[in-house]
Formats: sequence, structure tokens, C-alpha cells
Amino acid sequence: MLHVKFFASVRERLGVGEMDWDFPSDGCTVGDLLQQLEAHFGQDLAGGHLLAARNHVHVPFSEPLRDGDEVAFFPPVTGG
Amino acid sequence: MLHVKFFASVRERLGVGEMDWDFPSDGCTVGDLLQQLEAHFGQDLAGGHLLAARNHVHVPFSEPLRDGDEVAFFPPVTGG
Amino acid sequence: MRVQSEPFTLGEVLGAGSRPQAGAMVTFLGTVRDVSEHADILALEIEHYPGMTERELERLAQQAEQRFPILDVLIIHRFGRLSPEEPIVLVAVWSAHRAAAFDACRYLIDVLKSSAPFWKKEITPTGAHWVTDCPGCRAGTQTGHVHPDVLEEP
Amino acid sequence: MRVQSEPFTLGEVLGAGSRPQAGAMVTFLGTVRDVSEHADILALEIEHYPGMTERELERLAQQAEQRFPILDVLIIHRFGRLSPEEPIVLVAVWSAHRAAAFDACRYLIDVLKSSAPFWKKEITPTGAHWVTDCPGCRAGTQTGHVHPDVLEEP
Repeated sequence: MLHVKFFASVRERLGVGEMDWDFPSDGCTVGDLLQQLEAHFGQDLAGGHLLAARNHVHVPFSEPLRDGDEVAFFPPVTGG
Repeated sequence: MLHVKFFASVRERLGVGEMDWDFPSDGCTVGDLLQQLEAHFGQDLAGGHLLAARNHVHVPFSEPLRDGDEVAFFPPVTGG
Repeated sequence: MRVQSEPFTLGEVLGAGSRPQAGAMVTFLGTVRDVSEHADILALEIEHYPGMTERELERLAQQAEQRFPILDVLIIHRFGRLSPEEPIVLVAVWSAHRAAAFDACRYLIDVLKSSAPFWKKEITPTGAHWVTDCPGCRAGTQTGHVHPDVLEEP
Repeated sequence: MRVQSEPFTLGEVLGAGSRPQAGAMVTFLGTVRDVSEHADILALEIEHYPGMTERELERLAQQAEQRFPILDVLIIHRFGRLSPEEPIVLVAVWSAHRAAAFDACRYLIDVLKSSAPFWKKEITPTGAHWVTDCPGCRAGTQTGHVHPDVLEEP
């Protein structure tokens, strides 16, 4: 099982803040998960401006996932 | 009459904080006054590291003086 | 590091400011402006990623301490609904000499703005919108660029 | 601009820190260190040139306001006898955006250190001496260099 979180405009667009998602398979990357989620929600998540974190650390979409991971998708940050 | 002030190590070396000095002559510069003061006190005032102000504004030694000016001599500043 | 919804004042969090051995302190305080590029601002809503936020701020502080000869760092960042003139973020850096304190403080606020998981939404008289901070959105140079900017009623 | 012998705290002089329209505030606080390059510091004595000091600080603030897009400046500098950890100087700059506040604050403390008429004397367990801040004194590179450094008992 993966725990997936969405923040800010991504969360609002989907109407979902967090959800569980069956762990796809070994070798699955953040980018693979994103494709599955986009198919599930029937929409593009961020027009190419999406960032991702795995277990609270920024990662590229090529990052491989492990069962039990927390994965988050969000737009570019605007704090400070 | 000129009003002359000395600060910090210059003041301590001379043992004088301020004094009046007869206005030398038209065309007299800060540097001219300094030479007269060094002759008066019988010592070099600052080993080449002296700064000067005329009427509360930093000036070069080539600055001409006018009767009634306040002239100050001091070492490089070390505030902040 | 503190991530909080409560307001704070400089006096409360910095006291007199000085710390033993530090000859210099540089602080940056970011506050809510009452106007943006687009409209008057009634309020700012700041969302964050609990857990990741604290970890990321801690990582940035450690990075600054490795990179610059500094003695201490304090970062406070708020979330939730903020009114104009309220503090958003404070970065304070103590060091023996001023150059390191200036460099580290500026470095911290720069990297915080590009990596700490906070998102701002401006509440204006005509609606609310997420603040965007991507070159494509700003310059409009990226072909087919669609930023996930969601407009809604205030 | 304030030139005073009384101590101050950040909280007292800056309150909450924020000012209308300013989104950014950068402050520099210089404090007395308990050790210098040479010795332990028991106290610092700061002499200044009343009249010229105020005029010079006012001139520097105006210069910064012409040079950088900033909204407001506050400078406080103390004189008299100061103990370790006590504040010496505060420079605070408010602006709409952070770059100008950082640049102006750094500019102000740099020019203040080279032009405002203050002189520091360090009181140490073995005596008192004027702090020197000239390249010749520091590097010992200037031939025949004699800086007016007066040693005396504390």
C-alpha cells in the first residue's frame, strides 16, 4: 500500500487531500504512479509543473517506490 | 577663530579634546592648519592615518577653511 | 525551527537579540502585504505539508551551518489564514562576523522559498487564487503552459 | 536615527517588525563580543563626535534611500561603556521585496563602519586599547606605518 497526498491547487482540483493506493509493483517509479493516478482521475494533474516528494523528501519522477511509502504531489512551492 | 576638536587616540595623545585657534589666513587649508598644530604640540598627530572633518563633514586635507569653522581631527573610525 | 499558525513578534522570539559569542545577528522578516501584482489582498492562506515542512527547514538550517561560519539559526514559518501586516516568516542568523550572517540569512530565505513545502493563496475582493512562482507562468514563455491555478470565490 | 548611551532591545525598538506596505524587513544587530583577536573583552568604550554623528547617519540613510527601492530605514548606534552581549548598533530596512532590504541593510552597515565618527576602545584584563581598522595596521604592509594606538591601564 502507498499513502498518496495532494497539496494546494492539485488537492483542490482533485477534491482529494490524501488516499491509499495499492502498491503497483517492484520497480514502479513516482512517474509510473502519477500516470496511474492521472488515468484514475481522468485528468492531467499539473500541466508539467508538478513536484513530488517521497517520505518527506523532494524526489525526481524517476525515483523508484517501495511498498509503504508516502508519496506527495504538489505545485511549485511559494512559501517565505 | 577656528574651533578645533580631537577624538579618540588623537585626543588622548594630545591630552586635549577641543581648543580655539586663531584663523590663520584666507586660503589656509585643513592640511595647513594640521602643520601649525603639529608644530604647536611638537608632535606628529597620526602617522599618516589622520582623518579630518570641517563643520561635521568629512573633507580632504586640501579643503580650504573659513573663519568660524569647526575642524576635527581623528583616527580612522571603528563604529558599527 | 518552528512551524505554527499563531502570530509572533520579533520581541517575543528574539528577546534582546544577542547571543553569547555572536557579534552579529541578521534577521529577515517577511510580512503579508496589502497589495499584490494583481489586486488588493484581504488575507493570505498558507497551506503546508506537516512532517515534510519541519524536515525540510531542519535540512536547510543544517546546510547553512555547513556552508557558512555561523553560530545559530532560527526559522519560524506560519501557516493558516494571515491578515495584511502579519508576520509570515522569520529567519535569524547569529555569527561572529557580519558577512557570514548576511550571506547565510539570504541563502536561507532564498532556498526556503524554492524548497520548503508551503503554498500561498491570496484572498482578494474578487476571488481567491494560488500564488504561482514558476518561470513558465510568469513569463508565459513555455508553449502549451497550463499552470494548476484554481480560481474560486473568496 | 538615534545616537544614545542607553541599551535597547529589538522588541522595544521594532515592536512587531512589520510596517504597512513593506513585505520585507532585514535587520543587522551588532553586539559586544566577549573576546577579540587579541584578548578577552571586559567592556567596550565607544567615543563619538556629537553633531557630526547624527548628520553622517542621516546622510547615509538618505543615500541608501536614493540607491535602493526601500520604504524606511532605522539606525540606532550607542556610545559610552558597553558590556559583552550588549547591543552596539542596529540597522533595520523595510522594503516591498527582500533583495532591496538585504542590499540596503548591508550597504548601510558597511558605509557606517567606514564613515560614521565612532571609535571603539577595548577594555581587557591587561589594559585598554583603541580598535584599529586600517589596512596598514592590520596587514603591517605599509612602510614606516605608525598607527596612533594608545595603550593605557584599564
